[in-house]
Amino acid sequence: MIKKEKVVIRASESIALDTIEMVLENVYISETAIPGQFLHIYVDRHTLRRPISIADVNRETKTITVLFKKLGSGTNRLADYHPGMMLDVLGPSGNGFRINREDSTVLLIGGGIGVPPLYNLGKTLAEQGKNIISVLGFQSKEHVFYEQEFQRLGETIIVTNDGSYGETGFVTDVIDSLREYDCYYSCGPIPMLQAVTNRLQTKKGYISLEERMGCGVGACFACVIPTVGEDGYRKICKDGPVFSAEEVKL
Amino acid sequence: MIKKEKVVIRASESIALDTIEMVLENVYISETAIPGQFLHIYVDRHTLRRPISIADVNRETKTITVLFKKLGSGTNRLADYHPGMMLDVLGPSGNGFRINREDSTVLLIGGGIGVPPLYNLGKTLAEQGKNIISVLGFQSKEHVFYEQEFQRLGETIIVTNDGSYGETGFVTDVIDSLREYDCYYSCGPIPMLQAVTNRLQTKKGYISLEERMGCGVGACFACVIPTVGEDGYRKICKDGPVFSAEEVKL
Amino acid sequence: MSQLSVELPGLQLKNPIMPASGCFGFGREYSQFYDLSKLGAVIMKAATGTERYGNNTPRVAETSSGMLNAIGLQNPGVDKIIANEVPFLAKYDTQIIANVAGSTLEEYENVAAAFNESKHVHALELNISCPNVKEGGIQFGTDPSMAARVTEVVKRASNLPVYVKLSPNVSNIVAMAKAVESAGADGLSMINTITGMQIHLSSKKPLLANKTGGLSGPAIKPVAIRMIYEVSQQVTIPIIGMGGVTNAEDVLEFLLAGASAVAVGTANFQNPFVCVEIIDELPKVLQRYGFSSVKDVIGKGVSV
Amino acid sequence: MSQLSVELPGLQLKNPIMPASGCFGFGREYSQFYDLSKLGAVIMKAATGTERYGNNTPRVAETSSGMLNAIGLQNPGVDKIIANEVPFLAKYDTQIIANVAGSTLEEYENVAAAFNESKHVHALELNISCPNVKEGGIQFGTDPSMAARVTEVVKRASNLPVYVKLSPNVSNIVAMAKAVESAGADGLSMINTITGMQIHLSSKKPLLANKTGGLSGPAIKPVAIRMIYEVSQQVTIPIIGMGGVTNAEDVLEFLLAGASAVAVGTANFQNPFVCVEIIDELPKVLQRYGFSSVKDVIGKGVSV
Ligand SMILES: Cc1cc2nc3c(=O)[nH]c(=O)nc-3n(C[C@H](O)[C@H](O)[C@H](O)COP(=O)(O)OP(=O)(O)OC[C@H]3O[C@@H](n4cnc5c(N)ncnc54)[C@H](O)[C@@H]3O)c2cc1C
Ligand SMILES: Cc1cc2nc3c(=O)[nH]c(=O)nc-3n(C[C@H](O)[C@H](O)[C@H](O)COP(=O)(O)OP(=O)(O)OC[C@H]3O[C@@H](n4cnc5c(N)ncnc54)[C@H](O)[C@@H]3O)c2cc1C
Ligand SMILES: Cc1cc2nc3c(=O)[nH]c(=O)nc-3n(C[C@H](O)[C@H](O)[C@H](O)COP(=O)(O)O)c2cc1C
Ligand SMILES: Cc1cc2nc3c(=O)[nH]c(=O)nc-3n(C[C@H](O)[C@H](O)[C@H](O)COP(=O)(O)O)c2cc1C
Ligand code: FES
Ligand code: FES
Repeated sequence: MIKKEKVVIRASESIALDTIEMVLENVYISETAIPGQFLHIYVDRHTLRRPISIADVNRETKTITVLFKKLGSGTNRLADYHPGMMLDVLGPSGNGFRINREDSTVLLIGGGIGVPPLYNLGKTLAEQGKNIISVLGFQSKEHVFYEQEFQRLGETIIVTNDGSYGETGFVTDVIDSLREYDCYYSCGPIPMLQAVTNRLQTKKGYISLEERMGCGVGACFACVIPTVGEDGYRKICKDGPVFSAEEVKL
Repeated sequence: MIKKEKVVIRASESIALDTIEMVLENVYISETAIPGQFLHIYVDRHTLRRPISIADVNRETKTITVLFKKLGSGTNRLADYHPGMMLDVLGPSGNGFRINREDSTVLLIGGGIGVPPLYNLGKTLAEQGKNIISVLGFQSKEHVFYEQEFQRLGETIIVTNDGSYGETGFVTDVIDSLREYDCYYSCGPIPMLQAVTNRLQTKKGYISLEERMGCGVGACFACVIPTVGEDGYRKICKDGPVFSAEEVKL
Repeated sequence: MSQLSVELPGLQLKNPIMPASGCFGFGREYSQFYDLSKLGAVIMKAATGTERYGNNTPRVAETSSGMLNAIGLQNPGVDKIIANEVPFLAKYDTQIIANVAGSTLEEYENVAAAFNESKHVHALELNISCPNVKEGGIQFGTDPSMAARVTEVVKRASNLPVYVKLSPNVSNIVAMAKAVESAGADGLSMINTITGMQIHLSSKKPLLANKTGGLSGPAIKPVAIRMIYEVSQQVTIPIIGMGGVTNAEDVLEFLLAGASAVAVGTANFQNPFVCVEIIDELPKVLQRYGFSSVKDVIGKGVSV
Repeated sequence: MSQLSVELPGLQLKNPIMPASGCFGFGREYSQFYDLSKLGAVIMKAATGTERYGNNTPRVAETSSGMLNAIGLQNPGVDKIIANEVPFLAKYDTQIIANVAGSTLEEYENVAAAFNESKHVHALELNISCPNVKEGGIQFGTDPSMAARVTEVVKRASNLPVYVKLSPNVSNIVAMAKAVESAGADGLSMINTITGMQIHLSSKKPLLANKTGGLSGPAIKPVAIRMIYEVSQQVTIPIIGMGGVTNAEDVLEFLLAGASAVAVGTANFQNPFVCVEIIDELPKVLQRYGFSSVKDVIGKGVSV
């Protein structure tokens, strides 16, 4: 259940170009959050909250880690917050990734700031004894983060658009040459998700989507996405952000 | 000349009910400000700057002291600023008090948060060897500030509306019974200034006025006051805030 | 409680606070945060004759002290609302106001008539002002005679008191208000959003898929206060005020301007508890400014 | 420099930035802060036929991301402006735009004609939209045929290009723009302030002595962008855009929406250097979004 919680910032660090890792302490959220859920964060001087995925959870230290990119006014302001300060968040929000008991090898496909929720997922999957292959795409070398963290979970391929690190090109350029897997999970920019879901039409897969939000709780109809079937639409904030790949029209 | 300056907050302290004393360091303003001038202070999240009088200047430490009352959103926000932080101010603004060489005894009549500019004036007058009588009115005991500071300048009478400290009533209740003086200076709420200027019509006097401001530099015509004479009006931010008592229509 | 209570046509409000239409869905989501029985009323999301998907996304943008929205009246249609949503809200001890929208006179008529079938709805809010509907809804909101016509049609079709929600995008708000009052409106609801736009610098295009959207939030409060102040002196029907309310002092300002109750929209997004926090704060704020009750404040700011 | 330059009827702007009327007086005060020659142009405070004192104080109030003003066209009268103010501004290498106001057609005509006598004024901005004048100025701003008439009268009286400043307080801004274009306007200036009000809780009265005032600042930017976007597609005359500009990215947004130059009002009060800081920032911002010049941006956000 979503609650309005105060979280304490325990750490805030730049870990790649314009990319901040923030560790937040809160009992309720750290105990209840599942992979794929997000926090809807109040940033002072801003009318609307900012949705940011939960990248990691530590139930011992009661902390949640989020990673965000400084893109606009809200994330830049958030980057100014320092340890010791409080944040007002709604969370844990959204549905989270579906994990299928029968899958033994899973593929994680992340693009840019879509990578963070996959880390929390990967850790959980690894704890359940699944094999994990990760393909992570970034613009260039300076944008790469969490490479070692993912490597600890399993085979990890980094792709940069400009070839400044790892493979060159897009994540879709390498996913054909991978060994077998049962299911994929992907998060990243819409064009990437379109390319991935197109390429992997025969595979079972789950994607996590972004959309501009008003309420973040399902009340305002700001964040809808049309479904493939008859039933019209889903709300990304409430029914998502994770959908099965064949459920929604990208 | 008004400049846009950064000042460093050196101290910020509550000295009476809802009343903050703030010490600000800035070379230019501390070297050029004269009594009666004000600072036009930018407070973040607020469209308009706040005009606050200069209550004291220390040319050795290069500091300016301001005193302000937490009345609304801007002054409450300003009270949150702490030592070490910077403020963006325009100043020194306005004309300042006129000091007449021939006066040997002067009367200072302050009301509430109108008291601060009189302190800077009183110190300057005292340095010039003039005798100073101060009558300072406050709502009640908890609002009283700078009593000792004024006492160091000369005879000081405190009046509280509710009689919880000093004399009871209004400043006008005590000014008839004072010894002779050559000139008075007054700052406080409009009703007080009206009462004072009415009562002291035969005296030479100067009053410092407040009005809601836009630009604070004389460009927007927000802060005008009609004059008694033919020439129409004065701008409080530029031609004032100090006027001779018979110059303007209160 | 009676310190906060207000009676309006069809509505016994235990307090003057209600979430604004479109900012609270049908209450389900916010019922996880608090007991909806605390609210004076709930104004539901707009209902149209049949289900609507609305505009493409992006549908919202942030602005200085405000936001733009172009939802486009997405809703499941009046029948499903009556079947699925009203019964949920009816479980709470609060008043239910149905927001009625449409593209044609007939659609307005049908939606209004449909709500006669629901025992739980206490009043209709007639949305003639949604700026995001292309098919014609907009014209009702800016032309006094069209506004009067739709008001008449809905009044004829409905057994419930009708509050007409006025658009601020007009030259003469008083003329609009008088036109719908003459046409039989039981109350007014004002203001809806002001039409605005944001251009996305990187894509060089309007950010919202619908290009324009409705501006709401604290940015528009002065416009709402002005219009309510002007209108309340020229009509005798009560006004539900809205536009940028975020705290109990704002509520007082709306009441002084002549509103009899106050709806809170955008502020719910920033703080899902805002309505109940305002309700809790209101007695203290009344006292601070020397009022003994909400009724005591209404219209006190209007010159005599 | 030519990267920033723009040519408009009567105006050779070295850059598209100018202070908005009423927010910069006649330039004297801001000339202590920087060299006015840096500005593309200066729009002077409104001029009326004779000296005006304006409204009582308080004349300004602060709002969320904005402010209200009801100055009431205080100015020394057109003759003193020509005698004392224009010569001061003429010392600077910038363009001078005179803001023309009045209560009657005759007053507009006289003020416009008077500026023919000044060699230093490059264009007129016809203020038909000041919401704070009671005598009738307002009616010109909300009625297309009245707006056309005053435009014709001023065009006939003046040798200078005329930019008509539109009021946003209308149902149909495009109709207003087309009316003044047909009447001979050389350009448009938009938007003026949106009529608003603030009620002072302690005194229970409207805070401004004039009761209503004009809302300006970032709060109104989305309304300005929407109106400029709509109008720029329907007229062929250029637009000077304004309403809430505080930085170079805002300027880009106005240019994309279809403005050819941009005026900065309220932001001068917060930061007296804002105009020059924007001018300095503009080349970087153009580059960041892939533009080679200001001319290159104008209207690029308008759908094709
Ligand atoms: C479910 C979900 C999870 C997300 N997880 C992350 C994450 O872990 N790390 C991360 O860096 N980013 C994440 N995002 C994207 C993040 O929300 C935006 O980058 C952020 O809101 C931009 O805010 P801003 O103030 O910097 O940008 P601005 O452009 O100034 O924001 C203006 C408005 O647009 C909205 N907005 C802008 N871009 C996006 C976007 N891509 N998605 C949604 N709203 C947007 C903002 O929330 C705000 O309301 C996520 C988005 C969603 C929907
Ligand atoms: C020349 C001058 C000198 C002043 N010196 C002092 C001083 O030394 N100490 C002090 O405490 N106060 C002083 N004031 C008053 C002070 O400016 C206001 O109390 C303050 O601006 C209130 O801001 P706020 O945000 O708390 O109130 P709000 O009511 O939230 O302010 C809203 C708007 O109204 C304006 N405003 C409200 N009250 C006043 C007022 N009395 N005068 C001018 N503008 C007002 C604010 O500046 C702001 O623009 C002075 C005013 C002037 C004009
Ligand atoms: C996301 C959103 C959706 C809205 N949907 C509706 C609606 O369906 N019907 C309606 O009459 N008003 C709708 N409104 C307008 C609000 O009810 C309200 O009139 C307006 O937002 C001003 O109030 P606020 O500033 O408190 O948000 C909507 C507003 C927002 C922000
Ligand atoms: C204090 C003040 C005075 C103004 N006076 C005038 C005026 O005399 N003539 C005019 O055409 N516009 C006047 N305006 C309107 C501005 O020129 C401008 O159109 C409006 O403020 C929107 O721009 P902004 O948001 O950048 O301030 C005034 C605005 C303010 C804030
Ligand atoms: S953001 Fe309001 S429904 Fe999703
Ligand atoms: S505040 Fe602008 S002229 Fe005084």
